[in-house]
Amino acid sequence: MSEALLKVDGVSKHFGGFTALSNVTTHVSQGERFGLIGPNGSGKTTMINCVSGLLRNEEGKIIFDGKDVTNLKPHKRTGAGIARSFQIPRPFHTMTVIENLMIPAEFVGHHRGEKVDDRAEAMEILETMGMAEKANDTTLDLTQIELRKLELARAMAAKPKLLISDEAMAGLTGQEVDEVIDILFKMNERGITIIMIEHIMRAVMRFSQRIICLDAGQLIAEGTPDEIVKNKDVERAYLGSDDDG
Amino acid sequence: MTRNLTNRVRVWLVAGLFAASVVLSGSFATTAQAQNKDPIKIGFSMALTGALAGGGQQSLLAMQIWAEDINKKGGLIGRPVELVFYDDQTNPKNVPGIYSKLIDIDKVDLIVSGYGTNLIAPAMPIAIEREMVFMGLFGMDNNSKWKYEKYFQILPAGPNPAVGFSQYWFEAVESLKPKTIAVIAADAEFAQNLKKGAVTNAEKMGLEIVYEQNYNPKTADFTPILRAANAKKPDVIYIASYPNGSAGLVRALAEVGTDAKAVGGGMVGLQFSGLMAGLGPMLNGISNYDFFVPEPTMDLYPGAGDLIARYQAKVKADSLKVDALGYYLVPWSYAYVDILGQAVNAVGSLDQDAIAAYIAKTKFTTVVGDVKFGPNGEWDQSRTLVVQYQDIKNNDLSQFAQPGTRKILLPGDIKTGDLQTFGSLRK
Amino acid sequence: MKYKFEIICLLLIVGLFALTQIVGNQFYFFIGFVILQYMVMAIAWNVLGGYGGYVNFGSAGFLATGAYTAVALINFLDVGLVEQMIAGGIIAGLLGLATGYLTLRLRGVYFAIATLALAIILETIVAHWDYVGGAAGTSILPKRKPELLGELIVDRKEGIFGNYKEFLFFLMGTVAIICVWISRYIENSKLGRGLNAIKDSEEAAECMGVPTMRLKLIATAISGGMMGVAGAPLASYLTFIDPLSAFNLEYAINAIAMPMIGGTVSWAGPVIGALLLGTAQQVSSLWIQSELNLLIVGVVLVVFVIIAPEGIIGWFRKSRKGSAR
Amino acid sequence: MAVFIDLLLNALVIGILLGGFYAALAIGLSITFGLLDVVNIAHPTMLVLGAFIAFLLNSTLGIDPILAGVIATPFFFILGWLIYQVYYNVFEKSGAESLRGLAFFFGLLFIIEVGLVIQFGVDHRLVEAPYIGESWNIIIGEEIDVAIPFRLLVAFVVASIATLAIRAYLTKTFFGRAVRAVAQDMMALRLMGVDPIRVKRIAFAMGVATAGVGGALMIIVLPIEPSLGRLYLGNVFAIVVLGGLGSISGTLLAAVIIGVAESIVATFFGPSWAPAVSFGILLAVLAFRPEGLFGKTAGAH
Repeated sequence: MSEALLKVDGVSKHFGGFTALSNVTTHVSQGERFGLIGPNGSGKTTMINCVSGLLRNEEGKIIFDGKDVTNLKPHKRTGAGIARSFQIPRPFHTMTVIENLMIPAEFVGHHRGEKVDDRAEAMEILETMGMAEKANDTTLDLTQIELRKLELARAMAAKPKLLISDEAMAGLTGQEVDEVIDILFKMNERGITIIMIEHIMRAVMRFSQRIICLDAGQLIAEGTPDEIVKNKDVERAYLGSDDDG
Repeated sequence: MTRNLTNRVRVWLVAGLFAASVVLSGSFATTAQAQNKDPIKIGFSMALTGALAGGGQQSLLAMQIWAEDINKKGGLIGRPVELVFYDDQTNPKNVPGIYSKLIDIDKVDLIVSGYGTNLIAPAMPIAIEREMVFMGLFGMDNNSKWKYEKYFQILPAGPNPAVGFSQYWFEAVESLKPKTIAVIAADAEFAQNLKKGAVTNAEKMGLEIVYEQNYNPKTADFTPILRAANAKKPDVIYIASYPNGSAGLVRALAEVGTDAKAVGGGMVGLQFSGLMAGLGPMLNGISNYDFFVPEPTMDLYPGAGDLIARYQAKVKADSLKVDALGYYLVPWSYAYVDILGQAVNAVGSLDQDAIAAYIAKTKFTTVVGDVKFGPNGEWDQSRTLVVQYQDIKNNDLSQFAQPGTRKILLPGDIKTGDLQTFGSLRK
Repeated sequence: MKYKFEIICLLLIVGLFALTQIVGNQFYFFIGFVILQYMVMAIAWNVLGGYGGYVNFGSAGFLATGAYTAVALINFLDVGLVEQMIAGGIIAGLLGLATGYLTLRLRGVYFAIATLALAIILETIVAHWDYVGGAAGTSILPKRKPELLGELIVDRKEGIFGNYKEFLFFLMGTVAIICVWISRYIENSKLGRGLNAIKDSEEAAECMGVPTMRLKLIATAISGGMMGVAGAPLASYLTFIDPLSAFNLEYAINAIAMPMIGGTVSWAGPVIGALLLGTAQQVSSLWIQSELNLLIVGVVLVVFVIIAPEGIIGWFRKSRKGSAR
Repeated sequence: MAVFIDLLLNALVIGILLGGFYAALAIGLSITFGLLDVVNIAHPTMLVLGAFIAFLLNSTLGIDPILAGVIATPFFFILGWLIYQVYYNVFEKSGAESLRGLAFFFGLLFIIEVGLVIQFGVDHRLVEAPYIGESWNIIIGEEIDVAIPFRLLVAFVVASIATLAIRAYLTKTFFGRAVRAVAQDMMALRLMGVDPIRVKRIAFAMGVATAGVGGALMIIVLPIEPSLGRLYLGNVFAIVVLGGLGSISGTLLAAVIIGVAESIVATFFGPSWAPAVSFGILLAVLAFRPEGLFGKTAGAH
């Protein structure tokens, strides 16, 4: 296995008296397809908020691409190569689809000093997503699946090394789920490391090379999909968590 | 196609609405103008809405009565008089534009001011630039920096208005031999000037100021303020307040009470019909400034009683929504245009220099008595009355139209009563 | 042509100057000044509110900051009008920067109310600051013969301008045109696009690489600075200033209402809104003698927002789109 | 020392009573703005309208102002109903942000204000009632007595009853819960078979209807004139935000905090600093709790 792109080292996060993440340590390797699972309220979203920088962890470090990014603002981390989608799509709703992609292209791409045709690149990303004909529509006219795709496309426009897909498939039909998984596979083939947070087990199991499971803010299991499926702790976490859902 | 059409209709609707408002407003102006062949136009801004509108509307009506009077007598130098005015909304920002319109578009021949210091101030530079005579209505020391020789102001507070305004109140309370004083003032222009004057007078009398605080116009309840003042045990309390503060303090006085022997001084609003009737017996014992009250000695002001009667009749007949009694401002608003009119007739032309020179040197006889202007165009002496509210029985407005409810303490030549301690007049 | 807009701006400034030399009737400069001042306020508000989605309810506080900076400078150093405007802009810009830090924690209506609170606190402080007149206000006497860089500016015979109002009108007009240029530049720049992204979703913008805090601070400083510049000449225009007139709620409300009527998405919105509402206010108050003038302003407002809830600009765009289909 | 205790006690009592009065002014806005997200800046002017109606009924028919306020309530309910109808069709239907409505309500404010000027003139108005100008003196000790002005006591009691009633209505009844749900999740309401627009319309009408009694309390406490509404515009919004959007009890508590702060400042420091102190408290609270005292979620959304 190649070297770690992302290291999460003893990260804890508290909200008042509530501990959302407790001393979590893990890593994601370069080019890996990484799954993050856990019941509702287990700390998945908190963890990726800490990784993307929307939340600051009180303890522990986050090392990305060999650099300590623990104290960097989210936009700096995006600049360094971490991009994410949002569970509930947050498009720039006053802009057209392609303008949505131009924002990260302009703010991240130019920041790195690259001189490229943003629009052409954005179009290309939309084409791989099968959204090219929607390029000039406003986001208000998009369907659920298109909004999810836009989330991923916009993250791609930031030219990330690490893409975090936060429940991009919740509420989609089986066919649509497959469509999204195909897109993520395509991105991974281009060398982008992917963290997938997902409730739909079928999707995570099919997609991930390695999975970790969180429960009540603690890392309870780590392994290949097969190992995770057989893990007793994971089973208990999911079965015993009905009441806190 | 239909969509296109509706859109176009909407474009025209917007444009039309805007145009209509412009045209509509234009037509108002034209009807107001062309009545007589060659009238003398007197232009001014007036607070017809906003915080000072109570005074503004009262003044306007008085000025309209004056115009009627003068036109009945054949006008000024043989020409009829026409008033041209706009609502300044009690907002100083509107004033420069209004005076410019009056002078440059409406081509008025004479200008007078709106009501109140901060609505007079923005018009001063325009009057000065055009070298026009400018009559002021209740401005506090507007001319002290400009020193414009064609400005004359009707508020009878003497050459140093801030001090002159409360001069008689302090003279009146001297009989109580006070040693300490509390001063409460509104956090706004006029009241602050009154406070400065009051502090000067208090120091002159050797009074110790034991409490001195300003209140914000947003204050909803005044009992804490009065209590804090009472705690310092002042012998007298001077209050410089605006209408809502005046009413609030009067109520607080009824609810909390005070041991001070005299209370009042510069409470604006207690002279207005609405507040007088609303507060009723709660006013008893308060000694306050005033400009005109229906006491028999006021016959000294020739024609004032008649003017007030006509104003009151007019308000009743046309069921106007202005102050029903009109004592506070009517004679003064009448007088400040009347002085201008007298001067024009005496000079025999509209020569602004000549009119100003005439006003500066002449002693006028008007509905507010004899008027003589001194330095900076202020009165050469203070004629601000001090009255004490006495014998108010209920909330009936008509009692305030009779003598006796407001006894004049000073000036001495029109005195109708003696100052009694605040407590002795409370039930 | 690349600099077409800039050339138009320059021509407009030249045109303004020509107006002051040709038009003899002073009245137009008076109402022109008032409308242009509103225009600058509306443009300034729109930089933060229209582009960035942060509603400033305390615009009057920034305007008054400019006005009182001018008063303090007149009392302290007796400097000229142009210097007052520059200083007013800087001080109000710094205040804007401070407001920007509020956005660290406050969004939406919370931010709006916080700006209002800031304005009220400032008003109370000014009311206690006797050096600039305190609650009683203070008279400002414009200089008889003001000079700038050795040139006599205002004098009936020898000055560049025949009188003070022409000078004030020209200055405010120039400021308005510069502000139009700035706001148009921002709209078409990275800053403008970043602010738009912030308006739509601040978290998403931050995660897409937009340095949200920095952009917000730039926007609040520019917006505050513009308002300060607009406020500085108020002292010279009114020749008397007190907290009540400088902190008038009317400024705060107009600064919001004008872009709303014109449309907040483009620089042209506040310009159109100010022209429309400002003119309606002036016309109604200067041609109608009774209290009905306020009624007309109220009706115009309600009718306009009912016909065009997204502003004139938004409405025209929609119509164009509608007929294109 | 006795003087200090006397002042402090009185300041506290008056402050609490004043808070009740402020709550009466803010409660309607707490519904329309706090719960429904409609920026009704014309609310204080509607209160003034209510105050003038109380004045009219009091001065012509001699009706007690509070009773007059109750009589006016259905009128305000209908007014609110109509306003929301227009507001919904113009703004909400097309999904426009709530701030778009600002200019609309600004215009409404002018129209009501001028209507009042035309109908009632611009003079300050007061009402007559046996409890105005009287107070209840409680002697506690030597040199310590508390004077409770009846007009403030009446305002406090009526405001508290109204606030508690509204709060009970919103928490205990099905419709009330629907109102609170409408702020958060329109979809869920639809699924429950409730028309969210109807719910909002009734709730908005309720918020406006408080201007009847609220206006009556206004004229009991202070003299009114048509432009008075603008003066209290900032205060009522500040109280609603300080309490936390959507929280009725938060509004009441915030109003009492502001009332006590103003009264303490007026007693011990200087009344002219009162507004700066109350808005300073607002800023300080927002700095630590961006969602207000009783707000549910963080200021971001």
